[in-house]
Amino acid sequence: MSGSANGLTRQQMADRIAFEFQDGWIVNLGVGIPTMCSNTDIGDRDITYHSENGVIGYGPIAPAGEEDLNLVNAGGQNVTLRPGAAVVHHADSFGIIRGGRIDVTVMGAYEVACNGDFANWKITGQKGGGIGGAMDLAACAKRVFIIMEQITRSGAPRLVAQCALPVTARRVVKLVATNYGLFEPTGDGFRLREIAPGITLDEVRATVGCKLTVPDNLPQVRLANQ
Amino acid sequence: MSGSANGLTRQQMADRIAFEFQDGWIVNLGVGIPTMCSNTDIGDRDITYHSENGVIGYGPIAPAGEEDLNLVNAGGQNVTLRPGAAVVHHADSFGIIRGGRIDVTVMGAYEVACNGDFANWKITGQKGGGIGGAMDLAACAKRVFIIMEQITRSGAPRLVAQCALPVTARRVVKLVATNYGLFEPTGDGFRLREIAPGITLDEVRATVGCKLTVPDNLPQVRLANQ
Amino acid sequence: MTQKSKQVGSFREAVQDIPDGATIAFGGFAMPGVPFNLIQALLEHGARRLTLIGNTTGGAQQPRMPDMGMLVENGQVKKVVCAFTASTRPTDVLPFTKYYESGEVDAELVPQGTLAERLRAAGAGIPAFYTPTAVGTELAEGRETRVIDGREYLLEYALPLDYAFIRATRADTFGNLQFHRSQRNFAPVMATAARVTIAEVDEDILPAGAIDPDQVHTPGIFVHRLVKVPPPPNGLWPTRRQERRR
Amino acid sequence: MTQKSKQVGSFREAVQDIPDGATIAFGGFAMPGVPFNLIQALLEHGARRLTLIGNTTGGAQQPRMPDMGMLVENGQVKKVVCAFTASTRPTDVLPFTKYYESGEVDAELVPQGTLAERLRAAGAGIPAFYTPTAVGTELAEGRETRVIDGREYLLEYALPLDYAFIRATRADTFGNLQFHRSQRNFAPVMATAARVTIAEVDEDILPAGAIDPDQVHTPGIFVHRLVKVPPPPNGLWPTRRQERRR
Repeated sequence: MSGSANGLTRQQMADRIAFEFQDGWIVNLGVGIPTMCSNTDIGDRDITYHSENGVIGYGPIAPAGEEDLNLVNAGGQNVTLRPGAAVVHHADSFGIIRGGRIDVTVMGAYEVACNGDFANWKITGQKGGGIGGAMDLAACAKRVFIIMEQITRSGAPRLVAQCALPVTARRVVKLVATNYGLFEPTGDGFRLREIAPGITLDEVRATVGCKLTVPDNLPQVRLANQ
Repeated sequence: MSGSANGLTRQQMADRIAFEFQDGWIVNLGVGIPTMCSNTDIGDRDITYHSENGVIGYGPIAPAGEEDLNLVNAGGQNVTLRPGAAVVHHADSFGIIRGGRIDVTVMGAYEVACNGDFANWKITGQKGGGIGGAMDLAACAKRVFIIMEQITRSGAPRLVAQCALPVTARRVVKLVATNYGLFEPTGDGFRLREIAPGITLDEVRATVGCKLTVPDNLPQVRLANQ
Repeated sequence: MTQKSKQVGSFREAVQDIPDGATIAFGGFAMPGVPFNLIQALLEHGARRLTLIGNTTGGAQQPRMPDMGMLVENGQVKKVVCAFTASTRPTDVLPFTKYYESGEVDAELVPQGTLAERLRAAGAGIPAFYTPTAVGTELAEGRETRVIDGREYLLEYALPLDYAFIRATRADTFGNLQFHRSQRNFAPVMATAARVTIAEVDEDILPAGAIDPDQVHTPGIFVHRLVKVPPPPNGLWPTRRQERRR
Repeated sequence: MTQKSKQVGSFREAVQDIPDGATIAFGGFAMPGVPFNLIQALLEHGARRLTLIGNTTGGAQQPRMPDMGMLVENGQVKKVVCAFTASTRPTDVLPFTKYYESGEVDAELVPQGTLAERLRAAGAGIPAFYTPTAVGTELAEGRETRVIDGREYLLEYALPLDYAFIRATRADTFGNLQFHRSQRNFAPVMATAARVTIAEVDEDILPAGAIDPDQVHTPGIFVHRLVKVPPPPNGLWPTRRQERRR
């Protein structure tokens, strides 16, 4: 897949979320764009990346030819380990998640509602779904951050008043990065914290499906670590 | 403590119980006389001894001077490991117990009732008690075997119609070895399976606190492996 | 004390007693830990009306390796219990989907952590437990919940197994296992949950005592049969990952 | 990514922030795994109204080493939660007993497996679970039970900790721990249940990366402070066991 035609690229969305990571955090990155957060330069902050399959402290994707075929992240990509890594089994790994040790989980979503509900496991009309670890992570991580495109392929908003799709968890999303900007659910709407370069406020307003709050001095999306 | 003045010695009681162990069994031995079962020669039957503290596959007591001070059995004695041993943590160790993997647990007791109830954790009038792993083992092992003296220090029966002391578990005891013989709870009494050398049937009858069934050809307690 | 080795000579022999109607879990998360060779043997064995448990039904990657979906396609499966019964990508249709949508096969969709914990509970003699996961979702509809210290939890039951098929890197004759990196994943809890655990093993089976007791990942008391995986092409091994074409 | 070492310079420093009223668990089963040095530091620190959790209250062996009973004798304890609050030998009276019988200290007696599982549950985000242990006994009187598949089970709740004091053989600066043999016992589950885990360590603290990730017993994310135990007589070490005189 290529980057978005409008606003931030996929890597820029991941970068913006990664800039929020604080020193010492334990971070779980979901499949897709979220995994790109581990590519972001966030200076000397020490982050421990946790994967559902029990890998604690993984590092960058393994260079081609140097993969350990028995070592993957949540997306099935062959990763490396950083010094101090540890491996546990699946029940212990989800014990870490349910036990509240994950400072932030970053996931993709189909929809995020202004009360913090979000949906990312089941499509309308589909029988079955793909939950994976999303419900455990969403219910139990200290923070849920979402990265998704601003609108669906058919142009409908993904930031909505309430989810039309079955939710993954309720009232948990704290921050959303889209290609249009950075948003916070406020309960009755979204607050636009930062806007993507090249995107107009009208474009944002037209693509949010509920109330939008915009601060007086709206900054552009921060694209470098500081 | 010395052996019993009457009938079987402590080691003989342990031996008799150990002769019941079948090839391939996983066996948990409680503190006191039961730990002596691991001294018994039961031929080439392969037994895995499990201890509550997570040691799977321990062997004899370590010779003096060769103790590993970080390796003990349930009684706190420094033991050895046999080839194929493994160590797990306490929650996993009791997962093994509750999960039904223990073929037999051998324990001491104050009293055993004819319905299979037994008591071994709290003395009359005492505040508090010593449960340890006894309730988990008694509730979950496939079989509970008891080793105890036939009578209390004051001469009262320990094989009783019902327990006067708070029970450890209900309806679980399958076999009891005392210094007087080998007994099975039958629901409404005990069946005497074998009698100790030097003990008369009258002595047994006088020291069982409920109905006693005695087979026509009562054998003596088997004292050697066969 | 004479220990008998748990090694058996072939995958076929390892699965030969599996009856119709058995409940079998497969270890594995993406490629690591999937018991490809045992699944292949089960395809050849032909047992039917199986209930299969694992993270996914498979088929999302190329090259396709033996997976739950193939057993479904082979008509051997009554029901699957998985954390994924469909892809999260709308354009990506799993091989399993058409059998599920047609009603030929039933499925129970379980959050991954709940799946792992239900297996762990079965192995640890815990018949049921409460979890915050899935509260407020479609999965909790009509189910029993309980408020504890002001938070709502869902009641979940243990998931016991007849058989666990797992893959390990190293084993001794007593069945003690070690896994390499994320090969471990579900295997240890599945082994505790199963009546019979069968492990395919990457390396030659070692004599008992060759693995440090402190470094055993799954104790041999949970493992009943071991099969050494032969080198390719006779044995199946994880490959480099390629995204499935869509 | 700059990792800071979790090693602190002294036992005193490791326990200095422990407030009155804290809930603290001590690892250990018989001698192995008991954090003698941290208990000694807590005796000197003087925090009061503590709730202490561990297998026993101590005092059953000679030579007597720092134990829960000494903190009781020192007036620092409100309540203990243990699998033994008395000896099973009528003639063997624990040091703890007179404080318990006089009502100075409260106690909760918990079967050992239930104790381990309640700690594990606290660490694993499971607020409550069912267990067959103690059904039909005095401990179950007045408590909630549930019949599942025809068997009766007791409801038990998670037991979360403020602090866990544990002892390990080996650690790296990130806090990854390895235990030797039965030194492991309760330590891994206590570490997961605690907000803050403090480990006393037998060997010199290793650089991060020195322990094989497959062989870590307790991941460093659960461990917050490490103290190297000095050689005797400055550090306290397990000794050969002698039965207590009675």
